[in-house]
Amino acid sequence: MLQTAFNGLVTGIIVALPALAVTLLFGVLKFANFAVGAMMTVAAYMVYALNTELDWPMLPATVAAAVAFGFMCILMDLVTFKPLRERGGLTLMVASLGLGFVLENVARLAYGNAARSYAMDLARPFRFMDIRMNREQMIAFVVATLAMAVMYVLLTRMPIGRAMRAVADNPALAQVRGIDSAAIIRWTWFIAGMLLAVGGVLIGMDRAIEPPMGASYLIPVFAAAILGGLGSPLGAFVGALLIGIVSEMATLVIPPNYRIGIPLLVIAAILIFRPQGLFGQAHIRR
Amino acid sequence: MIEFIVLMGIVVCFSGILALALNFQWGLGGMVNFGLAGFYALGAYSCALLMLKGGFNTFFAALGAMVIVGAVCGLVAFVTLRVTEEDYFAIVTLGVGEMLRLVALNEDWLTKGALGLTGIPRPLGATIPPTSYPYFMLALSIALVIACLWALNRLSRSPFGRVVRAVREDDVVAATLGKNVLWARVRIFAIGGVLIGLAGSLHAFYYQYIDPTQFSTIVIAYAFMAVIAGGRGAHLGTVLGAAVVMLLLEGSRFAKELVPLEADQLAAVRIIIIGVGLILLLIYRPHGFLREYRLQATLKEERPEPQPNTPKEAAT
Amino acid sequence: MKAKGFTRRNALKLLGAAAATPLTAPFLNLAHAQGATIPIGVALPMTGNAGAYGPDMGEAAKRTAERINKAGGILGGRKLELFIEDSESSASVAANLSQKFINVHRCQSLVGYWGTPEGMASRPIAIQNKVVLMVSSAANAITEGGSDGYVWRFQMKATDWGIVISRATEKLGFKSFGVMGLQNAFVLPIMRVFEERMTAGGRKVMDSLVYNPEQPSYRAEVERIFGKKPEAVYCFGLLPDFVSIIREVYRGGFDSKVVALSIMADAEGKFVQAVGPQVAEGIRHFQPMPDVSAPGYKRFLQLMGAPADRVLLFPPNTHDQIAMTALAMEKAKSPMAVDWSKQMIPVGNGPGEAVDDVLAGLEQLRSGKSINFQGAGSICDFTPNGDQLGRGMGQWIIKGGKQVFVEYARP
Amino acid sequence: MSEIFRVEGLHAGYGAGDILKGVDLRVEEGTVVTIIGPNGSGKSTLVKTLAGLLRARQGDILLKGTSIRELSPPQRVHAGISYVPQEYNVFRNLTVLENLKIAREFMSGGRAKGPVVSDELVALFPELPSRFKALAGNLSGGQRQMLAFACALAVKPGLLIMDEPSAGLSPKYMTDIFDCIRKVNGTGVSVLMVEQNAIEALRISDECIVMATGRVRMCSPAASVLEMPDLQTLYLGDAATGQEPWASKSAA
Repeated sequence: MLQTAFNGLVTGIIVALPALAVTLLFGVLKFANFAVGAMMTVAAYMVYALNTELDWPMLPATVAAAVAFGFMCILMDLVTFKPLRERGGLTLMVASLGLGFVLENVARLAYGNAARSYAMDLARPFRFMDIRMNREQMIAFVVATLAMAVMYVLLTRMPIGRAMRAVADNPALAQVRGIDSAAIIRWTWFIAGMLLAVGGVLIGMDRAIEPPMGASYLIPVFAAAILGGLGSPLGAFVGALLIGIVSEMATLVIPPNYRIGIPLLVIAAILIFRPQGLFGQAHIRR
Repeated sequence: MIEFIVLMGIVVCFSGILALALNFQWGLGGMVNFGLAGFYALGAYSCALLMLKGGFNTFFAALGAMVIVGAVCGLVAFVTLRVTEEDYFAIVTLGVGEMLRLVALNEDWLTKGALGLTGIPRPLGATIPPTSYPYFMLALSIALVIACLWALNRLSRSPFGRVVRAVREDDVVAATLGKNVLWARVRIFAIGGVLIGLAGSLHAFYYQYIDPTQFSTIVIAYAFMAVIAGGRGAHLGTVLGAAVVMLLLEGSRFAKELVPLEADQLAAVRIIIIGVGLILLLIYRPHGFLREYRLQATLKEERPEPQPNTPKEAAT
Repeated sequence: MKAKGFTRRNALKLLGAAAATPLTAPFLNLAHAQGATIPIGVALPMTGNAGAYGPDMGEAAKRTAERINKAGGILGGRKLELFIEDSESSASVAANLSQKFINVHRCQSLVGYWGTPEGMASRPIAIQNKVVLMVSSAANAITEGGSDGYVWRFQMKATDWGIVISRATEKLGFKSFGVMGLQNAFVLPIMRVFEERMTAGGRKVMDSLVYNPEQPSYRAEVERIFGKKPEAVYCFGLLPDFVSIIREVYRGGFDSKVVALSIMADAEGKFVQAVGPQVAEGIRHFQPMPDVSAPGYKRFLQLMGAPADRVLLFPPNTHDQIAMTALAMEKAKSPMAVDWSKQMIPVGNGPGEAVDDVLAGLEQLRSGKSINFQGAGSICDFTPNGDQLGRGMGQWIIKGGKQVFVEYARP
Repeated sequence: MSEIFRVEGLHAGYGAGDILKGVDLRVEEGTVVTIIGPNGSGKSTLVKTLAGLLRARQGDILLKGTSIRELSPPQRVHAGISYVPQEYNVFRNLTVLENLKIAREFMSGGRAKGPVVSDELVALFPELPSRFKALAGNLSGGQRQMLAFACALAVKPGLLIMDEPSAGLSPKYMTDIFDCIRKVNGTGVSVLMVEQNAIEALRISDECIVMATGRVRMCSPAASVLEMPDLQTLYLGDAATGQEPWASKSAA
């Protein structure tokens, strides 16, 4: 029982980073980015290339890939989303679907379908009050909590973070307060890209690296972002943990292969009873 | 060779009807349906099961499938749209689509799970000899496509059609005009569902065997590509879009000799082309090859329709 | 029915673009197909969840056909022409391919068809068009319901897998079991037979569940099955899901023995490469396999240029499919399936002189003798409804990252 | 006095038609100029265009003689123009202090020195320090207007443009707002504002501009306009003759 709750926490932690990225992107750019899954896949393969082909240890490989992927996201935004900036959330969403197909299949083109894993030897678990924790899960906890702390400080203490929240709150006013929205959008994509890269690595470590790995996380990630209140980063983190725990605990009751239904039920419930999510502010649509 | 073209013609027809459904839901009604594959599977399985288990003949089975998918779509729209904007709607349809596919995969007692349903009868399958059946089916499919086009065109020109477009332009404005927005959206999505049910039934009749692998996310990619290429909102354009997408895909299968890629890379490249094409068309040809139907004819009585997407305050 | 916005110029531009697509390409080489060559359609999964198995099978078919063509082809010098296509592990794509093979390339023999959905979707098409369909998928339904001799299986029936694995398990002496299966057409019959025989034999199946392909994680499944600490856990599925499950098992510190299928625990070496020898240590796996001692298999290894100890599981099937097509056509003296489909059993089962080289077989048929072809993948004996007899199953255990052969057993 | 701001032949609008059909106006340094006119005369469109939120289609906008037509809104802020929109003029999901911090950090283009909230600002807006931690969205209408005003002054601007600062305010806050404007102007900041409250606004203004149907119809000292007998007719047009009162006077 306790182990299942812990497993839920682990699933939640892995969902947290991409959920954070989705919330950030939705806050500033006002559209649900359906390419997040494929973006994580591409980043995971970049780290795989550095790790196995160039024999970099995991940490430098992940850091380098994260920074590189941040810039790649800025480029992808310029090419795909910037020309559509004025066309409303729906068009952007469909464009992100197209981008998702492209990215997943670029990974498939380069590395084929076989499941692969990083060159790090698996370790037997630590035992702690009859809960089993393995090394990857520990790393995931540390990395995700660290990322959340950095994000919290950035968004509340640093000018860049405040500016991002300002643009999310009221883009026109932000301009008139001297904020260069284009720069803030670049920053948002860069940070979201780094979060997605680390998220992709955590999935790759937890499970295996294969082209559809990112896509299988789409529904839980969106559920977490919505549960937390789209636009509220803290909400996304808590939402992710809740989604993780609820779906793992549910497997004690329902057959495990319907587990994907849980995040869906959560989304439906949230949309009906509390659309702005747990922490989000009701969106004022001008 | 002719027979293969006839068979591909049939596939284009029911892919076209599926694209028409998406076009109606998204292109006209402004509601993005990312669960298309799941609803499509629901249509095909309902039709097959009504025949195999329910004993209905092909006509009533197809009718039943259309009603079922229409009702489910209406229910999803009703539950989800009562509260929120359409961004969340896409996410919910994604989830519902995935759930429907899972049910088809896991409920062996009903759908025989991964083994799929085989021996699905076809309209007049018994009376028409197999060798000339494809020609009959092509004629039937083309007739159905024309019927759908005719019905959708009449619907677009009717008052309900104007409500549909008003809802897409800006549902707040539409609400203020007294149109019951929620009810309009539920009906829009349900009518789209009916078309999906028809396309699903034709799929089942054509392949005579259905299993979960036939309803993967690639179906969604092809449908969106067809709608965007054909020009959102333009019914005939959407069908032509579906034809072009199908020719591109089947054509690329023939192109194996021309393309130096290995087979497994060719499949990946094909989807990359679809993805890139989707984005480029959205940017450079937002109206696809054919303009959305305009009410120029009735200019005299009413002031002309507003531009489809007048740029709101230029914020940059 | 001219819609307002649909100008003629747009229409021509659109149709012009459509016609210019490579659709025109096949017309060029269609002309000479009628006369000289004999077209054979080969549908194999190069992508999708079974994408790992297609490429090698395609290579085997290509080399077999080349070898026959080099030796003068069949039916008085006509060459075999293969059309190898990717079925994308999808039933609808496979069905469209089958239509294309029959209607465009005029094939009378469709081979490959690794996955059950692809085989099931193509079955009605082949029977209606009186064309032979040779599959290498295991689900029983493929050969059920009568096929007028047009559907042949080059693989062991799923239920037979269950029988052989159960009998071997009795020898291994495990007392309590957990069972995990991928939601897949050929897995379920194996699981059912295995569980029936185990409980019949008084052994205890503690828990059994089915999971979906491409799940975000398999933690809950592993926790539920391995958590009950059965002596051994039997896993039936494919490579991607098994890699995730085994990593979860190792990192979870579970110590039940793991038994699986070779398509999961070997997959031409991809499994050990993905999880590493340490994690793969001690995993036992079964798979219908060619009789490695058979001369036909040894000659096939040379044809493929593969090292002697390497065990190729599926490529021998496509080799046998091409070989049987050529031999049956030669015996029936006609490329039309309606004729040579009746020669499948005489050529495969005999009576006649046992032959394990397709070229030798062709020579003897030309000189009027009857043969009993012994293929690379199996002895190629069939039942009237198309099932293949005499297939054996190999058992391996992974030691130090190497596949150590244990025993070969027949149902 | 030298001229700080000039607009020549400005054309702008949303979508197809032009709402501004050739606007010309000047603001002398250190003065307060109020623009009045009936609804739909293009007042709000004008200030949005001056702030850069709307592209100018024709004509030019000059700050201290140099054209700022090509500058983006942030660049215009760094050049010294502060703009207070009529509504949605604060970041509701951020705290009062954060609103001020953003204004300070970004309006100065990084040149801001000294404390976030200068004493001068606290003097002008005594109520704010007590509500620093509160979310701007939770403030009352008047307090929000004050905050918006304070943010616009976080970095001393050359010209302050305001879009109906007194809209929707209780009388107490209305007098406070105009009081503040007068004090701010006292410190050398020129002010250009659009106002419905003509009388209150003109009392503290030097110049009055009357706009109608997208053009400046009249420009004259605020005092003389105040003395005009029937200010309403000026505002709503002469009901009887249907003729605009300024028709007779040629635009200044």
